[in-house]
Amino acid sequence: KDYTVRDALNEALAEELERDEKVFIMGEEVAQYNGAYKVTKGLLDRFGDKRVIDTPITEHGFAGLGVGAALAGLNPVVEFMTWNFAMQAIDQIINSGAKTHYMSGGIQPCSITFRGPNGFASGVAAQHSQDYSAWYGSIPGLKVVTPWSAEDAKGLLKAAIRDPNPVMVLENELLYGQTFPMSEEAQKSDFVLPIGKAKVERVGKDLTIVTLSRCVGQALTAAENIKKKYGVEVEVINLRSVKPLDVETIIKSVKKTNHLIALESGFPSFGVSSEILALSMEYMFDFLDAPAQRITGAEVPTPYAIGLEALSFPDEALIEKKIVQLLRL
Amino acid sequence: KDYTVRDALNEALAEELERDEKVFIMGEEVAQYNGAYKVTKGLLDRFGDKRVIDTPITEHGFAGLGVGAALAGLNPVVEFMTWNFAMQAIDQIINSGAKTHYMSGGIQPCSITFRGPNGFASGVAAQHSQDYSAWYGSIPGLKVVTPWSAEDAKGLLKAAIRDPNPVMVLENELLYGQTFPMSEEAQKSDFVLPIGKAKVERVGKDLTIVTLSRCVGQALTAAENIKKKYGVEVEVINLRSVKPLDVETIIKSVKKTNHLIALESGFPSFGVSSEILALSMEYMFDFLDAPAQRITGAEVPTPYAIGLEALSFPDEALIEKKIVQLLRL
Amino acid sequence: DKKFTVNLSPESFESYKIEGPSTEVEVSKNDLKKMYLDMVTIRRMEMAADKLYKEKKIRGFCHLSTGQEAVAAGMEHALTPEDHVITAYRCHGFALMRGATVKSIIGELLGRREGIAYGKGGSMHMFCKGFYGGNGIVGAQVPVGAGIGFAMKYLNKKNTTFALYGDGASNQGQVFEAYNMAKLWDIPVVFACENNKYGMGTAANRSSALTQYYQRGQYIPGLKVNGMDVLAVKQASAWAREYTTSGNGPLVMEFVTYRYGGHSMSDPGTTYRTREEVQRMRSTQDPIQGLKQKILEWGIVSEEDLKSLDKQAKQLVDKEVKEAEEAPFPENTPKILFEDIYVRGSEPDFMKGRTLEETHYYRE
Amino acid sequence: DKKFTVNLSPESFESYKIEGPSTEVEVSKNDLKKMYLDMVTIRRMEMAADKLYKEKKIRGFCHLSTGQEAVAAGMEHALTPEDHVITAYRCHGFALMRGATVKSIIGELLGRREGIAYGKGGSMHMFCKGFYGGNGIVGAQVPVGAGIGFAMKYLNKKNTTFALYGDGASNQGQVFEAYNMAKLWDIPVVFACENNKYGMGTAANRSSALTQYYQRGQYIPGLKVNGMDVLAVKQASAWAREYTTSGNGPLVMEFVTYRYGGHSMSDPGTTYRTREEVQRMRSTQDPIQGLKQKILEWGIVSEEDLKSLDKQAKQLVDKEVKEAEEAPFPENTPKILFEDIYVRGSEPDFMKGRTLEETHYYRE
Ligand SMILES: Cc1ncc(C[n+]2csc(CCOP(=O)(O)OP(=O)(O)O)c2C)c(N)n1
Ligand SMILES: Cc1ncc(C[n+]2csc(CCOP(=O)(O)OP(=O)(O)O)c2C)c(N)n1
Ligand SMILES: [Mg+2]
Ligand SMILES: [Mg+2]
Repeated sequence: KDYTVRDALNEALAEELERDEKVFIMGEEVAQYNGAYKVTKGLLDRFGDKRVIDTPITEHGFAGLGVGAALAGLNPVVEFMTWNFAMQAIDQIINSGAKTHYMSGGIQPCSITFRGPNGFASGVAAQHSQDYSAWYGSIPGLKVVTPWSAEDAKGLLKAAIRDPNPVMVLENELLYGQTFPMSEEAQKSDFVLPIGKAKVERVGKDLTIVTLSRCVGQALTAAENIKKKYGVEVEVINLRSVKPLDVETIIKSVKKTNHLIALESGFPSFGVSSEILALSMEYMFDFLDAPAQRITGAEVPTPYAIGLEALSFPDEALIEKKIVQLLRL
Repeated sequence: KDYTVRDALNEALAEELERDEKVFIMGEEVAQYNGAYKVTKGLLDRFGDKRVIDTPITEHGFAGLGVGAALAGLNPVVEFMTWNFAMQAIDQIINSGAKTHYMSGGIQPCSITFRGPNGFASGVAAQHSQDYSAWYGSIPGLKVVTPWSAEDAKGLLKAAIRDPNPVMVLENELLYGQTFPMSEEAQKSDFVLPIGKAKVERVGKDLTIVTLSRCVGQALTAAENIKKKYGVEVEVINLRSVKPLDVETIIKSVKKTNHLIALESGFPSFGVSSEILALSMEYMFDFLDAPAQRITGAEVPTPYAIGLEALSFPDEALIEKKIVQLLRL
Repeated sequence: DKKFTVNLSPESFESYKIEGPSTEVEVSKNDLKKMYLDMVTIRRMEMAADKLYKEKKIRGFCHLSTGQEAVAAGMEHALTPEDHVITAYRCHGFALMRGATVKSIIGELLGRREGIAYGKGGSMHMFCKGFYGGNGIVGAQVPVGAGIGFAMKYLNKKNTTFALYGDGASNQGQVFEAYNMAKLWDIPVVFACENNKYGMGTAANRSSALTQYYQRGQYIPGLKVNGMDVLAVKQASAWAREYTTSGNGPLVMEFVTYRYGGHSMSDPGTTYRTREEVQRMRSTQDPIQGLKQKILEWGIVSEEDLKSLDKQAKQLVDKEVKEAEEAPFPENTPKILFEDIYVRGSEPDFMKGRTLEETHYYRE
Repeated sequence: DKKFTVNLSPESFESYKIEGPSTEVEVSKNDLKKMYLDMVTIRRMEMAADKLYKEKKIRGFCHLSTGQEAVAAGMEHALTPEDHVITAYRCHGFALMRGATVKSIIGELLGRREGIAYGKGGSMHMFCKGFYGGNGIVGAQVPVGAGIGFAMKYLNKKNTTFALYGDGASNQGQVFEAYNMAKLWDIPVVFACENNKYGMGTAANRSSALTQYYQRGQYIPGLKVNGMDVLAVKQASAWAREYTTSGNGPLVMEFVTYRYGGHSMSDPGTTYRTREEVQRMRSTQDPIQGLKQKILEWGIVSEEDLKSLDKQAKQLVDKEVKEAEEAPFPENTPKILFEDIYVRGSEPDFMKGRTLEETHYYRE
């Protein structure tokens, strides 16, 4: 059966609301409006306004309120309309959410999920396009997942909600409407994915692309095209989780392919790809046939004009070009 | 003549307040209290309460107010008591400060300086010890400087204030009281350092340490010790600026030494060292004799207890150990 | 062009901790005609944007102010070019009033090089003299606006700043932080809430524990204004300008208005309110119809004259939209892409591209 | 232990949009003795911390509550163990009242393994049943406290939450965001401002445009309380508990109090206020002396009895401080360092150390 990512997220939320009374969802427009991007569609009708709560536009406050509810034993799912707006709330997420368990010496857990669309969207310009994967990924105490497919979305969101720690679910708006096959197993209500394990989406022997979120699909397309054009097999690793980061799976792959590209759409400096390349330096220096490369968003506040926007983010052609260059095809 | 970093910063502020009517300083306790860490000592008395302004404890609001004043043509210097508290203000810094010039198509500049102590301090635990170098360093539209010595402090802060863009000055509390020689030239009121140029603090031929802020001093000590023990010459590069990052100086050094350690006290993942190692992969793969290594803070919310805290941040012994290991001494 | 006095409805204002403006407004024939023309032009322009969006020529978000024209238009009639305005993303009308051309605004929506922000900002980000955007983060423009006001005081300039925000935005913490500093430091700023009854799909009373937005400064005087009456807006804004530039510190204003369309173009705007409600507002409160009626009632000009203003607005908008549509896109080059991240001449040596090869050097 | 009624000074309370509590308080001899003992113990403990800090045994920040003891003590006498308290970094007294031992608190300040947070939190971060810290970011605990209250309502528990914050913190935007949500959703939470007249070196009137902190909820009823009178605090807190747990939604309270010492140990506390002011507060308003006088005046127990309570407190504190000083530091091992970043059993495979070699694997 095929699911959109939106439906997968919706099903995950519904199942977890069903499973545990302590789970509730709050955020701007999540209830009566059915979600700015309709991820929470139908949940108010089904679970009522005690469990599905519209908030005022006060990210800082409701993130803090969510943390408080979690400290008191509830299991909140806090939606940010986009992660851009969570910059207003980041102090609560990190200083109250991520650090409290440690600062309390382990006596005060904080089981909370923050979720919403992250990074590149379309035509929404500089203030609405930022990618926060690396920022949150740097913080001990947090877990950070980045679903690509419908299965990812369902399995990781459910895992996030059940995890007893603060978990960030970084979704992508452009994926919401994309359709993916959903296995029998994944359609069940007990389906969860382990947080911290990457998935090899495409097996290959010539080059490894490590990527996440929407870029996974771009990498797969590029890999197919390259195969057609050059007969070369690219292995594509979907990180699924930025924290913890599954370095083992990457090492295993690069040992085989001896070539590595890190692909993401965030800013290039101090980003996800920086870390992947740093790991490749530390762990893979001896079995890389050529320097690992990165493909990222350009270092520019996202412009509005369509052509400039296109120059700001990776696309299939650019990925292919990089593969060709790296493998000297 | 010797200066503490505190005095150097104070002199820089005084000189810039003197030079340009449009410069003013605002922040918590900067005026009557003379600064939580006394960096602004005497400025209220000398320049009056129009130019040196105590704010309420509302980082989000006064960062925004500072940005507005900058948009209207003033040249604010906004002190955060520590950068930890700037998480409350980070949306204004980035979405209003860093992005406006670009979003306006270049017609609306924002000349503002944000400054304060960043990163590791002593015994202040998880909420007061975070290092934000990599976060701000990732944002196009910002410049980010990280002074170590008194000359750095004076020259970079003055450069920041004069720069027509938003500049973050990431100081370090433990350096405030440290004394450094100050050249004749640096004592003058026209002394500025270029933003984006690293400084080779110690010349060496066997290994390059790229580092910043307080770790520069640790690296220099370790280098001297290693020299004494093994006769090996370590080159120490003080980044001075995280954005722009002076990759050229690093390349030049590593071409000579063929060994690289990136040293910082921030969190290890997606950090400054990740980027340095990524750059080494991209630019220095062929002339590294061994994989570049990183030394960072440990991936842990800073604990309070002294012994655990010590395990959380780099020290001279650890740096020496790494050098020995990397050079197989 | 003689000035004369007209009387506003006594319900035009409600004040808090202060005596509000008089309901006697001084206007001239030309004033009234200009107000009418301004509102009609804004509406025409927004309708053009609506059409272009539906033709998929405008991307992303597009927040129209149809129904709210009296606020932008009336305010401008009270301000000088040296005063300042800052607003959220629902900014097209304000940009126009502040002096931007229809072409530059529509050009921006179309992502053209001749757009007001050279195609880089889009619908939510427009800047021109005395106008500081177009800001996309709800509430953020409020302390920024207080900062502009702060600068005026610092520079000893007798200019005010209107910082606009919505009923939804009014709950943002930073709004209260700005109130507090503005009051402590007597900043000449008008905190102006456009209460259009909804923030996206959330009715005011579901987002705000107190929906008397003009009172929410608590220790700051406030004034509620019928935001569907351009004359009331003008009168109140002139009064607010005078009040804030006379060393009295800040003022909180509430313009009660209504958004006819959805929140952004993707919102039909009918799931959280009834069609009847929208219809009722349109037929009983419309700011353009309202002014028209008065002009005719007072016998200022004839219906014909107004029709010719309608036509003038239509022609202007049509022409400029056409020009905007014909204007070129920015060149898709790294040079243009990386231009203006920093002030020219102060750029780093290079910015990173998507790949190492795409690294952009500013100086060859 | 018979209950009897005593009368508070009529100036004990000032209320806003509500009728406040009665000035007639029911207490018993044991109540009064316990209140006295509680306050004396808090003060003794803070004095011990002061001494240890000066001996350089306590590191970093150390914010003492000397002078403010009546707030923590009086409040606890109105709460049940199932109620909740959250506060900022000036938290030692509250932690003690909520059930922590002197040893565990001082042990934490000394960074010992037997500290209340196992040496990981330090002076600003302490947690125990019904007590949520000790939070270091000014204002952050306020929405968090509202969230705890939210949970009580969600779980249909009749418990309140006191969210404490300072006069300086009261200006934080997130406080107003919390007010708004608490009112909209009728959350049983007491927003309790400890107005000790200064936030670091900034006098209340320089940080707050309105220094009537109990009114700053605007649309939320408020109550000002003499925070130097432990009986007034108790009475007001009991009333606030009742009010908020009866479905009335939130309440804003202001405890007017005074901090004798500097902001943190490094602040002498005399540059922004006169020594005379501190002296005057100490000699005329001291909460411990105040209660003592009343107890003697009312003839509840003798001066001797109180002296023996003093001694009891001193002995307890001395003994527990000594134990704390003798308690071991945490082992300086990676195991202890990396323990409790995540809930046990849910950790990642490893966390990074300072170097690759120091990578810590949770499961071998
Ligand atoms: C901080 C933040 N949160 C959420 C959003 C998404 N958002 C954009 S507009 C809007 C509604 C704002 O309503 P209101 O302030 O009443 O202004 P109006 O749209 O009615 O003009 C929301 C929630 C945002 N842009 N910024
Ligand atoms: C967001 C933030 N900004 C600044 C600080 C530094 N700081 C710590 S306490 C304090 C003063 C707070 O005063 P108040 O709220 O009155 O509490 P009191 O210390 O008087 O108990 C400041 C500025 C901080 N911890 N967090
Ligand atoms: Mg609105
Ligand atoms: Mg205080």
